[in-house]
Amino acid sequence: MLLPLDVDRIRKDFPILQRTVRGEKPLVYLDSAATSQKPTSVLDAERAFYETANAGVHRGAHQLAEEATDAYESARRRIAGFVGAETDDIVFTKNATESLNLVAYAFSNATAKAAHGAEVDPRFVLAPGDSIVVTQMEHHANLVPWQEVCAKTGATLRWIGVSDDGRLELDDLDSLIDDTTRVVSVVHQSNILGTVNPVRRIMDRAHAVGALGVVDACQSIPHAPVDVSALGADLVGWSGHKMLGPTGIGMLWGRPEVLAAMPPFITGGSMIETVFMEHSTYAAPPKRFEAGSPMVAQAVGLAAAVDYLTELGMDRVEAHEHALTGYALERLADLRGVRIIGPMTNEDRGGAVSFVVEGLHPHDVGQFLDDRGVAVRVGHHCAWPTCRRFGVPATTRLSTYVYNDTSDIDVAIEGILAAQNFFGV
Amino acid sequence: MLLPLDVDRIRKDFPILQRTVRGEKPLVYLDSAATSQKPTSVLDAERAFYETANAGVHRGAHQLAEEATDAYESARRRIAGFVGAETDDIVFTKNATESLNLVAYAFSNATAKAAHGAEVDPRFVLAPGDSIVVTQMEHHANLVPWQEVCAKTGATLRWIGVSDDGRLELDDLDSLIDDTTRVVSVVHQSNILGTVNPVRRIMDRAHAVGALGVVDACQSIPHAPVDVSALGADLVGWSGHKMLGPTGIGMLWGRPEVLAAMPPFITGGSMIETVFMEHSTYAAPPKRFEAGSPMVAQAVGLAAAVDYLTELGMDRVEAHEHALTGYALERLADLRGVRIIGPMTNEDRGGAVSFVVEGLHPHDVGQFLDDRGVAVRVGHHCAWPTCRRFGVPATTRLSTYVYNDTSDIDVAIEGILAAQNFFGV
Amino acid sequence: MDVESLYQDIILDHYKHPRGRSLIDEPSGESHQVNPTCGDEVTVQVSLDDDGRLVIGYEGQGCSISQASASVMSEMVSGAAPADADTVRQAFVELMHSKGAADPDEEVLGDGIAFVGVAKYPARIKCALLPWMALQDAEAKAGIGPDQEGTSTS
Amino acid sequence: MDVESLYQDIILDHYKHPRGRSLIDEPSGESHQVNPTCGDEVTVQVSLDDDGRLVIGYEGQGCSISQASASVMSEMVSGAAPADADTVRQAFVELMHSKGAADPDEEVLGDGIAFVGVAKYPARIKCALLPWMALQDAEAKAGIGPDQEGTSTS
Ligand SMILES: Cc1ncc(COP(=O)(O)O)c(C=O)c1O
Ligand SMILES: Cc1ncc(COP(=O)(O)O)c(C=O)c1O
Repeated sequence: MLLPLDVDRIRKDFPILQRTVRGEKPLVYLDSAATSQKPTSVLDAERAFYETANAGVHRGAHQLAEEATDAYESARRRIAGFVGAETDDIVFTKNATESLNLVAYAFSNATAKAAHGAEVDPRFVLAPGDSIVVTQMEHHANLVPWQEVCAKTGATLRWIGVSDDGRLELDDLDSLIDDTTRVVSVVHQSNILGTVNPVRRIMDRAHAVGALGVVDACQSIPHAPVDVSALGADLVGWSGHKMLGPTGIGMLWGRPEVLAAMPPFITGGSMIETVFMEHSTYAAPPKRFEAGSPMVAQAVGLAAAVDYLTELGMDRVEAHEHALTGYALERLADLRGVRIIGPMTNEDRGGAVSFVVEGLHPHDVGQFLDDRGVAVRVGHHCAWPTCRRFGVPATTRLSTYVYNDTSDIDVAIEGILAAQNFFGV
Repeated sequence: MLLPLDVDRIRKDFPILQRTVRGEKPLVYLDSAATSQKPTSVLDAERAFYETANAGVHRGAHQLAEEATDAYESARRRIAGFVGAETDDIVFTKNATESLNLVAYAFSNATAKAAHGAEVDPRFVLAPGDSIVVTQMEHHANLVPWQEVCAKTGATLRWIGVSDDGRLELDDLDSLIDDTTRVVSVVHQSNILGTVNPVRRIMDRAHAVGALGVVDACQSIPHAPVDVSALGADLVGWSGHKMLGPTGIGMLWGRPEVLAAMPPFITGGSMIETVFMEHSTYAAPPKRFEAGSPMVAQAVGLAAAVDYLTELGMDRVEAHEHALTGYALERLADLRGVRIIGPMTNEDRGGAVSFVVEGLHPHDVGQFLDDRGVAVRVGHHCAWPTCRRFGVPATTRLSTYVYNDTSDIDVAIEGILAAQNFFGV
Repeated sequence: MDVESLYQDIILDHYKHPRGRSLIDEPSGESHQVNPTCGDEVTVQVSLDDDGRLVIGYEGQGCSISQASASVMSEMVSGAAPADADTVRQAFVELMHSKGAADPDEEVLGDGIAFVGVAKYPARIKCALLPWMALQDAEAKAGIGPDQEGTSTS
Repeated sequence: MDVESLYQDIILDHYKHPRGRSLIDEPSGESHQVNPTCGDEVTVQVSLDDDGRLVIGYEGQGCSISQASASVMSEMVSGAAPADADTVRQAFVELMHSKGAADPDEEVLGDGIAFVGVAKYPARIKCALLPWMALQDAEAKAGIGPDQEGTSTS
């Protein structure tokens, strides 16, 4: 099978892919939906920052501080450009989870402040009777924060159901998202099912009832060209470590008007305008949301990652993974006793392929794959309610990226067969 | 002057200190209170992690995931050991600012949840009439979050004043911290004044009235041996980047009983026990407070930093900086028109030395230092109310670390003289 | 190190043919334990018979390791005096933390010795320990302890 | 690149002898701007005289660059038509973003050309721009704009 990316060449850029595991077996990394591996250029960029420019950003008047600030802000510019955003509409966080919490806390913070007489944007003030809408395929990061908001404000959580073939049930969208709805937050591409959701349609419905729209783009931005402003959302969160970048950095994009209306989340240095003992005022976004010493080296590393991805071409990255996913779906469908959890076809679908094997627990499947050097994830993938929806305690998930080819899938398939054979199922 | 540390040898471990600035001038880095530089061993540890073990932690069943989890948890163990803590009492955050917000949000979250009928630990539920006590020398990171808690709960903020020589005014401690006080949060070592505060005494008073005690140890843990459990506090926060570690990692230590009583802050994956669409339950600390993919490489890098510091010996680090601080204080005191903002003597004092020069704005002083290759910080150092207390808009601050010696101070002194000369003051 | 050292025959046998897997009437203590990483679940119930010996009920779903461990646990401690059960539990916990280097005592652990290979796979240790944690918790809830008056006859 | 290229004599002169530094009575617009990094502050007030020309008041505290810039600003735009003041302001902003590579036009900028060296020091650009941002904001609050009917006589 001829793939759009030259995997042999790409693999040379990833030192970890040269290593062996479990007694000299070449590493077959099929766990990129959990976290991706990092090319040398990312590691070099981080290191070069520390070795030449490291200093506090936005605060010092010396040359290092200038260079560090420049490195940080140039990283923001390149990362913004990668998703078609304006530089100042990108907020750096530690991960997507913080990004989504930042949004959720805008609601609970505004509600609490309003109750004590502060003037806040009424869009963020919730009360019993209000509803928040998510889906049944959310990662915990886009579910638990909203449960917390409900617990703190009395609002009610609703969710869009998932069909047997892993698609959102949108027939009753107009009744689910109604006049009571204040915010709708949905995952763009499911990390467990692989489904790519029609977020534009859902965001449009949110806006039709005056609700704010949020998209969790953790699994889409790393794998396909995404223009955040074209999703129809007000706010979009994602992580750097899943897109070849370092651990410890995430992003939140927001429409400038919405960001400007949001109260701060984490407060402290760098996010203020003036501070008195009695009260403080806050800087404009993105700084308002970046309290404390930021993840500077991580931003620099992530900028190198988006440069790397840009050079590969996100169109080609998407096509590559589409081809691989098709291959994986076909090979899995051929196996006896294997049930795919999620769409069986390759339409509107990304490269996270979950499955269960009749008579075998995913942990045991994963162990056999591991024994062959194949790294996959087993468990509920932080989407436990989705597992329940499909009546499975957990799944085994293969997930691909730019450094995978069909031979990786082949090794995984052999591992599944070996597990079936060993357990006699 | 014979210093306890062999600075020439140490400087070889810090690649950035080999560089020049502003036209071939050797870098004189006196801005470690903002952020410290990183030794090669830290950069190597981070890189080795990415090149050999990077994977999702606590989630995968494959060899890489095991190694990554092991690297992360072993880092926690070493960092805990460095401050005399039990491993599980250390929570990783992105910086000290997040650590302090995590604590502050325990109060506002518990208060909001209690208002909607949830069962929460009553120690964290605030109401009008309750007071929160900080000091007039807090970094914004330990002031603004408490202002926010007050705005959300109706509690009142009080503060311990600062005397002309930069010490806390503790005479009226017993009336400031009274029956209404629910939490007392104070900085261990001021980042602007250099003052080391008698936190034990303040924490004891907090406990005497049944309040919780919090210490901001951002500037103490990097510079002296600190046993967090001996401070008398319930919770202690600090950052990694100020102690030779990477950007993007902070710590919160808590007494296990207190951590266990605290509601979560950022919620999502990895911090849960079970998740249903309707509700979730939470993991025990420290995981409860570590939602999302963590700062794994940063934890690994920071562990290498504490190993480096341990090898130097924190006693010697303290003695070294004490000697340097004494030298800086003496040399500055000799200068005409220079006023030290903070204690003039070297007792209970760390190596952040702030000053103003008569007739010169700190920005202009900083510029002259920068011109000579000296990196210092000018501004309010995220302690704006402290500047106001001393009637100055800003200060120039020298701050030292293990790689500084007296010659660094000498270059800075020459720069001050040059500025005075140039401006004719 | 290979996967066969993990899945010893004894484990597979307990997995496929779990011993004593059912719940009991009116347990004096019950504990439901979950492994949040993978969703493995096990419920363990305890009470004491007239001789002060343990009566165990259990149920669960999950991987071969957690379910086989529950079966072995039930076999080893059903009918045992609480103090003896505690000795077995402690030996099992110790085995799991041995990194696979232990030489477990079959006298104490019975079929539990088959889990020695599990200790080499950190992600699976939690699976193996799950029923034993449930046992400890259920006993605590029932007020059954090794040092408790009248409960230990050994 | 050295510190003298930053602190040209014109800047020092304006710093030590600020021109027109005082507040005015009944301004039609006023803006207080702060540089949160260093605490530099400047207040700029505007109104129009009977000929539609700018009357400027200001006050401030801060470093030599911010205070000299306020003095130059006041000198350049006091008595100017709003549209002309806007041209100066835009030229100054452009100069500040030139990274020190610009060849500023003295015709337009007057003493403002002395700030060319500031553009090489990113941390100081904010200082130099502070009074000009305050001017723009004060004008906006006063409803004075370059395109505004009757306000521009050029
Ligand atoms: C005393 C003190 N507290 C809190 C902080 C905040 O630390 P960070 O910026 O790493 O969150 C700092 C450093 O900036 C500090 O010096
Ligand atoms: C869809 C989705 N949302 C949110 C997250 C949370 O991302 P992070 O763990 O980087 O915060 C993940 C990844 O774990 C994800 O796949």
